[in-house]
Amino acid sequence: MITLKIDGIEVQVPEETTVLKAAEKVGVWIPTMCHNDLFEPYAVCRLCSVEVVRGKRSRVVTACNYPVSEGIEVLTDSENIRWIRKFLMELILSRWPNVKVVKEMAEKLNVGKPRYESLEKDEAEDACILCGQCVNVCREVVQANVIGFSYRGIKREVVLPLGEQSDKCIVCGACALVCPTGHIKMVIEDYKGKKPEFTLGPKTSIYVPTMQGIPRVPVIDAESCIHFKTGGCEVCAKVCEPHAVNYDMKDEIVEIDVGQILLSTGYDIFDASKMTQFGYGRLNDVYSSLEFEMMLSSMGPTSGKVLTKDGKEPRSIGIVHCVGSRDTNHHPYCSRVCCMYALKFAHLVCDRTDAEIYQFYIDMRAFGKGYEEFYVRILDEGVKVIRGKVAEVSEVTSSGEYKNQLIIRCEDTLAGKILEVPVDMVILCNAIEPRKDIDAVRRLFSISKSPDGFFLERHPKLDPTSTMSDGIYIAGCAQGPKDIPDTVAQASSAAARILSYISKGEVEIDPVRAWIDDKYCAGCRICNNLCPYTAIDFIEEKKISQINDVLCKGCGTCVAACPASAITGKGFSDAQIVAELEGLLAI
Amino acid sequence: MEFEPRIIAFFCNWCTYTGADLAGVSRLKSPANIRVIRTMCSGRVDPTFILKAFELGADGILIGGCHPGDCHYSEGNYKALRRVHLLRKMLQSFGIDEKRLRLEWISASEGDVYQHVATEFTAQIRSLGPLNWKQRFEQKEPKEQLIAV
Amino acid sequence: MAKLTIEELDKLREKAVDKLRLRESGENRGRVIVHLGTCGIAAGGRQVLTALLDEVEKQGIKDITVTTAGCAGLCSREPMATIELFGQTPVKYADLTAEKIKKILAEHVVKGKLIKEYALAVGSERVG
Amino acid sequence: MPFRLNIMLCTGTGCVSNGAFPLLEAFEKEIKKHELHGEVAVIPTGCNGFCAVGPLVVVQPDEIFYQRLRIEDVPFLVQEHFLKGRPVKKFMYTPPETKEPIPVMSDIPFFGKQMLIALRNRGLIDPENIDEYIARDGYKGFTKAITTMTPKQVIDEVKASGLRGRGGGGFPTGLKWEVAFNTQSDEKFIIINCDEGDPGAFMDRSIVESDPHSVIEGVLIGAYALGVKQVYIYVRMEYPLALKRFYRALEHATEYGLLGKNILGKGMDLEIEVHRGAGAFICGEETALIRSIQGFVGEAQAKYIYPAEKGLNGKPTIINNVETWANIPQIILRGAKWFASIGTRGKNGDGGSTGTKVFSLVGKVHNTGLVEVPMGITLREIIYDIGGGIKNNKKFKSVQTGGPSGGFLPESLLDLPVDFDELLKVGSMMGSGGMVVTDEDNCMVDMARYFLDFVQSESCGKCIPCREGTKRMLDILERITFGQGTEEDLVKLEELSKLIVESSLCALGGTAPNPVLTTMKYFREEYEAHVKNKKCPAHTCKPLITYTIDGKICVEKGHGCGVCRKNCPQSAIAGELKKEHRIDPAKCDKCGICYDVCKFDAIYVD
Repeated sequence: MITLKIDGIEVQVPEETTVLKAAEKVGVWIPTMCHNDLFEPYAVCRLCSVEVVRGKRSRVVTACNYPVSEGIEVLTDSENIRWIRKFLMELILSRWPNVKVVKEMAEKLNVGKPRYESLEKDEAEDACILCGQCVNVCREVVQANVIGFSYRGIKREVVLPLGEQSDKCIVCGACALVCPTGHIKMVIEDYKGKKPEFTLGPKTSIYVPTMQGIPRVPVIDAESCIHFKTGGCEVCAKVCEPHAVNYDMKDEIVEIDVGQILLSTGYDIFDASKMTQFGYGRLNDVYSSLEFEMMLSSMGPTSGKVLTKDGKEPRSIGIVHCVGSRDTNHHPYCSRVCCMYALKFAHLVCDRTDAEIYQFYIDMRAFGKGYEEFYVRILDEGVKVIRGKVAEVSEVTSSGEYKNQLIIRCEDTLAGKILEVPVDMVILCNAIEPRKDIDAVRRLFSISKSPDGFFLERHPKLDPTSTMSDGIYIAGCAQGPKDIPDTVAQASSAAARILSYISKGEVEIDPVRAWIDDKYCAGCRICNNLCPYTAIDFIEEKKISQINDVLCKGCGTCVAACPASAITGKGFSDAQIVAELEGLLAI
Repeated sequence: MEFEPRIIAFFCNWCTYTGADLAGVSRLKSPANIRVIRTMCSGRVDPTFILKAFELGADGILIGGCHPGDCHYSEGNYKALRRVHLLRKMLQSFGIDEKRLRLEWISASEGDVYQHVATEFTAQIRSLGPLNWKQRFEQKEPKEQLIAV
Repeated sequence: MAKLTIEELDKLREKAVDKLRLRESGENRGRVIVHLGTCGIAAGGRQVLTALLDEVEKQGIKDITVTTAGCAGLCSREPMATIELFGQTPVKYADLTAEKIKKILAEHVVKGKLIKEYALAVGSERVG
Repeated sequence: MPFRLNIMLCTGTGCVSNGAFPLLEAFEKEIKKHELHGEVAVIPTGCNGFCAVGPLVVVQPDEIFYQRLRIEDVPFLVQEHFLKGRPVKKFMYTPPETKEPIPVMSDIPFFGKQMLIALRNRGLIDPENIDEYIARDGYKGFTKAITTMTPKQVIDEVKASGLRGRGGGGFPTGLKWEVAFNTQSDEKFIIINCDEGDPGAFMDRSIVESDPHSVIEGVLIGAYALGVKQVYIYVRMEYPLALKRFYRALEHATEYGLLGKNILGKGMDLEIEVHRGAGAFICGEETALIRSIQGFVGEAQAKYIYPAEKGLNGKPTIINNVETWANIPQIILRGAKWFASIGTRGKNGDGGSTGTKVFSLVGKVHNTGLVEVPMGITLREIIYDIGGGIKNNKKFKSVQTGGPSGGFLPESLLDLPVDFDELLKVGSMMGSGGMVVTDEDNCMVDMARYFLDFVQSESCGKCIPCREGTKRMLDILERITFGQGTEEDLVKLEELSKLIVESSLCALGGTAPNPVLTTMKYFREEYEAHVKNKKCPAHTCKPLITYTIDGKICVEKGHGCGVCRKNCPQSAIAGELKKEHRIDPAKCDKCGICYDVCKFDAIYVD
């Protein structure tokens, strides 16, 4: 540790620290304009000049990069230093009078009108003050080494290589971030041939996926993070106090032995582009329910505002129910939740815009607790509901007029008329359908599926949460479309079921097992490779096969196959079945 | 009085038995001639049971299992398939019509499939008439039996 | 030239110094001046000079510089040469030929014995 | 058959630009014509030093000096002197005052007072022939060091010699080596600084051109002392001949086993890599030079930790000027005591400036060229004895030492002994050795403006005081030379200078105001003239001078001859034969042609 005096205050700092950091430690303010902790001090503005007195020799040095040494006396406010600082500030101010950073510093050092007129005066507010932070961050932190200084003397300037946009630039925006005057701006335009499309993805390379996520922890997107490209940056590691950033963590497959499994693998929404008459994916401003939900969310691309694709507020919106549901060509079942969220959409759109709202429904299924009251309230708010399945959404009216709006054609079955409603935006309530990989998951856990494709529960009425296989439970939309209250109820019941087994400590396995009688077993080993659960092993010494009780599931295949009928299936023994036969065929 | 066939059905507990139950719950009409024996898996059905059943007077045997790949014990129904094929070849030598033994894949959700299979199989057996396999044994000397076949 | 060791470097230095010796004036015993005025050259002074230089090199005489000078004025007795050994009065020889100059070199320059019959005059014109 | 005559023809860049190579061919052709090629050898040598009178030849062994030779003089000279042995007076150097030609080189005053250490082989050897260097005790210092001395002893010898950096700063070389020696590191570097950006300075160029091996031997000794394996030499692209000769020297040295692996069988390895400077004056500064070698833009860095401790790639790096390295072999060979006996010594026997310094004497003196003089010699001796006084008998005004970082010294300081510390005391500095002599026709304000303009455009522009400060001073000085200067501007100049000196990042900024400070200190009256009565005493600042014709003289003496009218490019002069002529100030652009052509001195400037 080194001891030194700063303006008379004694301070102890480790070996390599600079005078600036030592001064900060004792709360002495030293002006800086080109200093940035992200990289080596560049020491160009010289504003941090201080007087270092060693013995009788005093010398003016820059605090930002002068390493402390034992017993020196630092004067940060001596008469000479104040003169130097004011004079330097005058030179800077006279060349860049309107830059915010410069004006602020000039006020702090109370420098008024500069006495020295500069021929290179630049009145712009975002003029480049040649502080070099962008060049250093690009070279030392991002290590892409794209921008640099060129020309000497008063003509010094920050330039791109050969003056053009270089493909070495990875558009990380670090230079724009550190630039104190805002001279470097991030321009989103057709860069590298990519059009900035309406991305729902994350904005920065390190982001928190959702605010409600558990655990609410940021995650690094390896494709866009600079560190994985140039090995440099590591700014997030530098600023994270608990040093929680670890770049070499990899995705890893973890195997956990569990007793019971709850499958709540969720659902997919129906791809509305299959029903071409609605124009999803073809016409602008035809959104699926999930996309509209994203638009309504404050973290979404439009941060909550309801906007058409060209950024204007829609004057009228059409909400189409049962897209893909209650439809023999697609999904015969009712997706159950669409009516209610359609009404929610209508309510939110009423709040945020003063657009006309039309709902096209077959039956308004407001079945839940308080749902009907909500429906009545929506009608009071002036939402127009039309009972009729929408036939087509197009840009041209049947009479051939082109109104730069979407035309919804449907039959109002109550009024018995064909309607053509012009709207600015159409929201489709897509059906809920089983996930694409449901068959693979099903085979993995050897459970079966119900006719509509969702997981099959053990019993539709009496036991909707467990499945045929012991220890495998299902909850949520994986078992069938349902809304949040039902899902929560089902999930809690599954959880309660699981906990009951866990609290008991051991699991009763049903007595149905196979058992080999040593006397009759001839050691023919036919049953050994028959068992799907490899529960039968061959004992070399005794030359007989034996069944491992725990592994055996009691299917009885081996019982039937044993030529010596040495294997008896407890609960389903040959004698019992023959007795059943005799009973059945007695009369 | 008209011939009422007696049909024994071995239904696997996880799929066909539950399917049949679903048919009942969904009030699907199906003939009562089917007398069901529940086994943990269609693989459990031993060919001797089938012959025993015929001997005890059954006119038709129906085995119901899960669809291939759905079996709770993953391979049970494949074993049943193999045994039924071999058994069919033997039935001919016993003088029993092959059509009297039938293997069907009925999953837990196929209540209607169960109803269809049951009605169709019963009609088929009724057309075949009673087997009375055991009485045939008693009328003939053992030696003649062999010659007759 | 293969890589040198220190000894070889020193040997090479002696050889090179000898080659450059002529460059520095001074620290040698005397001078042989062959007079090559226009008439001297016509009378065959050149051959005398080349002969003299070959002889000097053959005998490896290191401390004598051979130079030329202008016409000594006695055109009839050309080619002529002057032997100036420091500390002795210069001697002029006349009607020289290649052999004569070799003998003069051997006798007068090396042994210091003047050859009377070839000598024209002793001492230099600039007297006083 | 040894050559009886060696024609040492100077092929330094100065003489080469005057046509030395065609002259060389002419000599060879002529000698062959007279079949003298067996007896007479023509040796192209490095810079002889006397650039004013190039192209020049020294005929050895009699050391006859011929100057300003032209191709057409060659046949006569070969026949007259080489063949017939009669030196030709016509081509000899004749000093201006005595009109008597001086045949022998060492008698010429220009060479008289010089003492050659760094330039000991100039004009005596063919720089591209290693054997000739070895013949003149080449590499003897190195063999002495590597066989008889330990690295520590070598460093102590250099310290005892009192040698100080010849690059300009004058930092004691021995001390610098000791710091590097004591810093532990797995790898150390040596850099030879041959950037020499000062305008008018060409010492390093001539050293590398005349005697590249002396630099290589110096670096070998340094590398042995400091355990260095890799040396970089940083040469300006503007020195092609020096580069060619240095590459040739490297080849020969490697061939002889004096470079590369296992040097002289002593297990020492050394590689020398040549880096060509891209012509930035800032790259002469140590830290900027290191940045340039590392591939970055040449920008100075803070020197709070000396390169000797942490320089190139963070490793200890010794950077010394070419001339410093050229002195090392002699110091080792002839001992520190001999070297310390030359030059000046401090009060208590140490310090001061020892050895000799090479100056490039340029400007308004007769004998411009390269002079190597012992430290402590006075400015007057250099300018008058060696330099031959001021040309066309104008009056001496000032001498500038240290290039753009140095200062202008007036006549009153002519007896100042030339030495690092003395020059610093009077506000100038030794610098790399540029010495520019100005006479009464040079305007000091304009000279200060010129050097400030040079420094402003050569400043790396990194830090505020140097980039902005020097530009503001330049603007002020330009205003003054245009006659718009005010009294207050002089105060501003002083203030700006103080700021730049104290807060600049590197030595360039730190010394940039010296030319202005010294001219204002010693030639205040010129500034007053420019500012108060808007006049330029030296008649160089064009906006401040006017040319007028004295009507009486023009008519009486010149009879209105009209010569000036005919020659005036701007046709600003009106008048007829026998009539008085007048200059129209509006049209006149003060080129001064009329002043020169008028035979009757009828035109005067004020």
